[in-house]
Amino acid sequence: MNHGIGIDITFLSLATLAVVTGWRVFRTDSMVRASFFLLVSFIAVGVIMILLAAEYLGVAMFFMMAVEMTVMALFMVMFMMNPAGLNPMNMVHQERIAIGAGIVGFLVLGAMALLAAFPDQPVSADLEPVRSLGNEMLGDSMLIFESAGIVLLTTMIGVVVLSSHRGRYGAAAVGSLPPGLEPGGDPAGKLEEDEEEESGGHQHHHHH
Amino acid sequence: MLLSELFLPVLMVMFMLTVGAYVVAVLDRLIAGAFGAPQAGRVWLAPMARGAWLMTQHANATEAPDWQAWRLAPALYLALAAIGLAVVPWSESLVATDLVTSVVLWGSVEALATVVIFLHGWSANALLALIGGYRYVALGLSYILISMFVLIGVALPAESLQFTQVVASQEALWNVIRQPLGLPLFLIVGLGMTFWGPLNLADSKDLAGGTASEISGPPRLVWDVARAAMLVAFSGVAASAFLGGWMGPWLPGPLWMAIKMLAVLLVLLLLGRVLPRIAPERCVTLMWVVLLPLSFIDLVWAGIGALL
Amino acid sequence: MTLTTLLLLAAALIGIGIYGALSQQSFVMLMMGLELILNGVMLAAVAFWAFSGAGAPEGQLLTIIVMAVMAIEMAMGFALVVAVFRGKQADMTESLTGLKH
Amino acid sequence: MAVNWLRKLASHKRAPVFPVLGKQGDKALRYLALSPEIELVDSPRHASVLLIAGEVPADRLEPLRRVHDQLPDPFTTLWFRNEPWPHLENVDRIDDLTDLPAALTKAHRELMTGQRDSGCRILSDRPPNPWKGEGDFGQGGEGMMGGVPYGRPMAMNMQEDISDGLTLDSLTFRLGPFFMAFPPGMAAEVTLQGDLVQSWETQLEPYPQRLDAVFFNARKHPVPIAEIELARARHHLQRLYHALHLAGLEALSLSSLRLAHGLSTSSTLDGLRRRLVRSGFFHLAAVGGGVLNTEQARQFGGPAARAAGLADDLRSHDAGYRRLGFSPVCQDGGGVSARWKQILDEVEQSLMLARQAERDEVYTNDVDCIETPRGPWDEQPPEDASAILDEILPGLEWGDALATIASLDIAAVADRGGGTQSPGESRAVQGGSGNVVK
Repeated sequence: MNHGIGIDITFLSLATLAVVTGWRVFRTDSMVRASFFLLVSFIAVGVIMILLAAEYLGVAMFFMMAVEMTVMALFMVMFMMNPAGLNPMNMVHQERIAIGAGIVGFLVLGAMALLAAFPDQPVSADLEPVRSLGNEMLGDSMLIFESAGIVLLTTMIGVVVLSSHRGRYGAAAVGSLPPGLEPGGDPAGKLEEDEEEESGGHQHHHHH
Repeated sequence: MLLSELFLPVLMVMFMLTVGAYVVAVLDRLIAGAFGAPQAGRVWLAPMARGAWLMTQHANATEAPDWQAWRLAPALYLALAAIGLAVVPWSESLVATDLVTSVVLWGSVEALATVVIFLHGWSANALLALIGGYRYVALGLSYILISMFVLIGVALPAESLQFTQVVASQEALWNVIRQPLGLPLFLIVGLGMTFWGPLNLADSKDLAGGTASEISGPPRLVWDVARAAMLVAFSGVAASAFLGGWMGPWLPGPLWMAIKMLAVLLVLLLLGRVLPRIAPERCVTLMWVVLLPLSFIDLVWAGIGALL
Repeated sequence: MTLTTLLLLAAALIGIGIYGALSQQSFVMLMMGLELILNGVMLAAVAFWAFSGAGAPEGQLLTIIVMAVMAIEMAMGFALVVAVFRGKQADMTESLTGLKH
Repeated sequence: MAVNWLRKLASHKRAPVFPVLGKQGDKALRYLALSPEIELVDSPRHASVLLIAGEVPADRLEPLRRVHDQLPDPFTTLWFRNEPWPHLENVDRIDDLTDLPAALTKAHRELMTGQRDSGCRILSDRPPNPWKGEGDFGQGGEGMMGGVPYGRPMAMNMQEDISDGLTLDSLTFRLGPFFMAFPPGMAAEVTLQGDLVQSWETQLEPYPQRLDAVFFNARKHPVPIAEIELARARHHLQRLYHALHLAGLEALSLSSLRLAHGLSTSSTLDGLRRRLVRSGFFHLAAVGGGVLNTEQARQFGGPAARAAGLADDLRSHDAGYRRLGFSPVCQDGGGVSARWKQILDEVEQSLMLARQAERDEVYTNDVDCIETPRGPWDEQPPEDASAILDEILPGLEWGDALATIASLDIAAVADRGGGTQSPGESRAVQGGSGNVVK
């Protein structure tokens, strides 16, 4: 594939942007900012896809990820006690193992990229990527595409069931108790008097 | 090559941005005056005086805002409006970026607008601004969905996701007649995504300006210009998707396009002055229970039309 | 912009994603790690499609499927977060020591 | 050079004014709303002139200082019927309402052209608690969760869920006493979950309002019914202005205000009512929230009670009104839209009564118990009812809660009268609107 120096410069800056913002996701105190860093990383990758002539996929990446990350940020604000990161935090576990695994993953995959010989068959210039994708999705691979749709529908139903306030046998949260702020401590948030109110409903055994 | 591929489109978009925002400001004042708002001074001067005032005013601070996001959000919204203006075709050849997937690109502008508006409200670290941001996210999703279905409807007869093709497909019959539900639904989306008039729930009066309640000076100027420019971009998209874009007898294409955009703008600004702000809860119900099913019907209608 | 540079970029994104998914205590941050891995995967798929696959449409289809997988992962993840949060007022992986309590 | 040119252009802008309402300051607000050269803004960040209208009680001075410091540079203040703080330099005091718009415009012009220096800050620009980390990772609290980091409570959900099961972190804050959607002087502590009001505690009661002098005269001697009914209608229309302004119906709110200013026995409400119904105000904006139950409605009295279906009106005991065939109008429902329908009906009824009474020259009869627009006044004037908000607002969305507040006339009635509308004021208004019938 022939392209000018302009494309190379654009690619390099986008690649740097994608990696740096991807890294910042786990290095910022604010969880809202983290989700928007992730969004920037996705957008950079989306623009690279457009440079690669996958015009539909790149643009689809923008709107898919914009919606996903908005939802994510909203969840951060709704559930996190410190979404803005005004109080610095360090909520990590097994960090050394994780760093090791990350580096090993990068090295193995990078070695594959450098050492393996891949066939050199670039996209021909007269291919219309959007049309070809459309023909594939609603032609030969229609079954796969439709199954993805069915799975998404199933997910929606499952998610509503999981997150619904009321379960089949009464309120979903009956009998559960928040964990302590320190191991073995008193429950955080909701207090014991919740337990008495839950006597109706279903016969569930409490193990506290 | 660099000149024709980069500089000219950028210049064109900048020109439309400035002129468009100015036209919106003047039109809105004229309409307000017609409805009995007290008028002082010359209408054509008022937007410029306001701009100058905001330029001389200092940008204020709140306690511990997210500075980057707070300052960037108005600029990003302006950038999104610019992207929107860039995909609007003024004639068969006069279009800033003739991307093959420009319809989807407009869809992603709408989705990213949600992000930017939320960011603007959230980053101020102020209460009323945050509520404004919350509200927009709660509603933005339904705007995106409705807009997506309506736009797929216009892409079907064109057999393309390109706005120039969409306009070309309306040679015989404009989409506003071919798909009668499309334009009204799309106009509501437009009011929603620029949070204008009855759907101004993000920057509303009851939040003392919502996401914009804590900004002053140049950032506020950028934010206001961006909202107006987004309205212009939207009217351009609506005119291309439903009113046959540059097509029309006698006059040259770009002129027809300008006339149609002005017509859409007028309708939007009139609606903004006539209707009260809709209560958020009622608005959510309206979007999901009434308008979204209507957009399904619109899509089915378009599909049947494409099959016949 | 060659296949190798693209794959290196994808490898870097996947590496960061693995680190995030393994190290974060918060569910939502953990999900962000997973998303970053999938981001790298999608980029690799498109890169192969553009440089090695001669534009075979299945390459693009794979990316679409990965996007669907991401959406499913997000939705299920958030449902779990909501369910756990309601019961325990927390979103830490450590608080899920048992299935019910 | 360029800067001069910019500043000159900026001075042509309508003066952006943030009004801080002291006692009886709302009159100035309504006057300025019809002044073409003044732009009233909702947030101090959007203003360059701070107008302190009326006397501000001592317990609201601290908030006033904070509002003063929130205006972005360059800014100035103007004091209306209130003595400026001594340390403020080069600020004016205005006592005559008709001079106010010109003075505000002048202040803005001078500020923009550099003839007047920007005001200086009063409070120190420091956070109330230092942002200094103590913990291992720089965090301000004791642990990762909980504690009071940097002296600021963490948003932790400690409240029962009242909506759809999606329990969110709740957000507690204080608003007022100069928030534009509250009655003047009111302040409240609110806890929100998302934009749903979880709890509401009124902390400062709104200032007592001074009704038109005719109501006080009516407590002393019989007064013409035409006069008292016009004053009543004017009061309601002025409240309608605030509600419509809040609902985003700018044009209609101004016509309501113009109607109020130029009200006479030949005025009609038909045009306003028709436009209001057509705009969809009752279907889109004023939804059914904020319902008063019978007990609350009885306690509240006045139009709010009649909107809830209680046909209590002291006017029906008055011989003068009985001669005119008066019977109270009622609504059922008791919510926001019922209250506004009631207000419209009462304004119409008042105008009709005023017409009849003027023709037949009817006077009121009872002097010891009269019906004010706020409610019945037999032994004591109507009292402050802001405590009722604590009961009815929880569970409403923020916008609905504010619409409910706007629809309730909660302020007490002051013992002393506020004087009738001065002729100068109404003349100035007639000149501006051009559609006054007299």
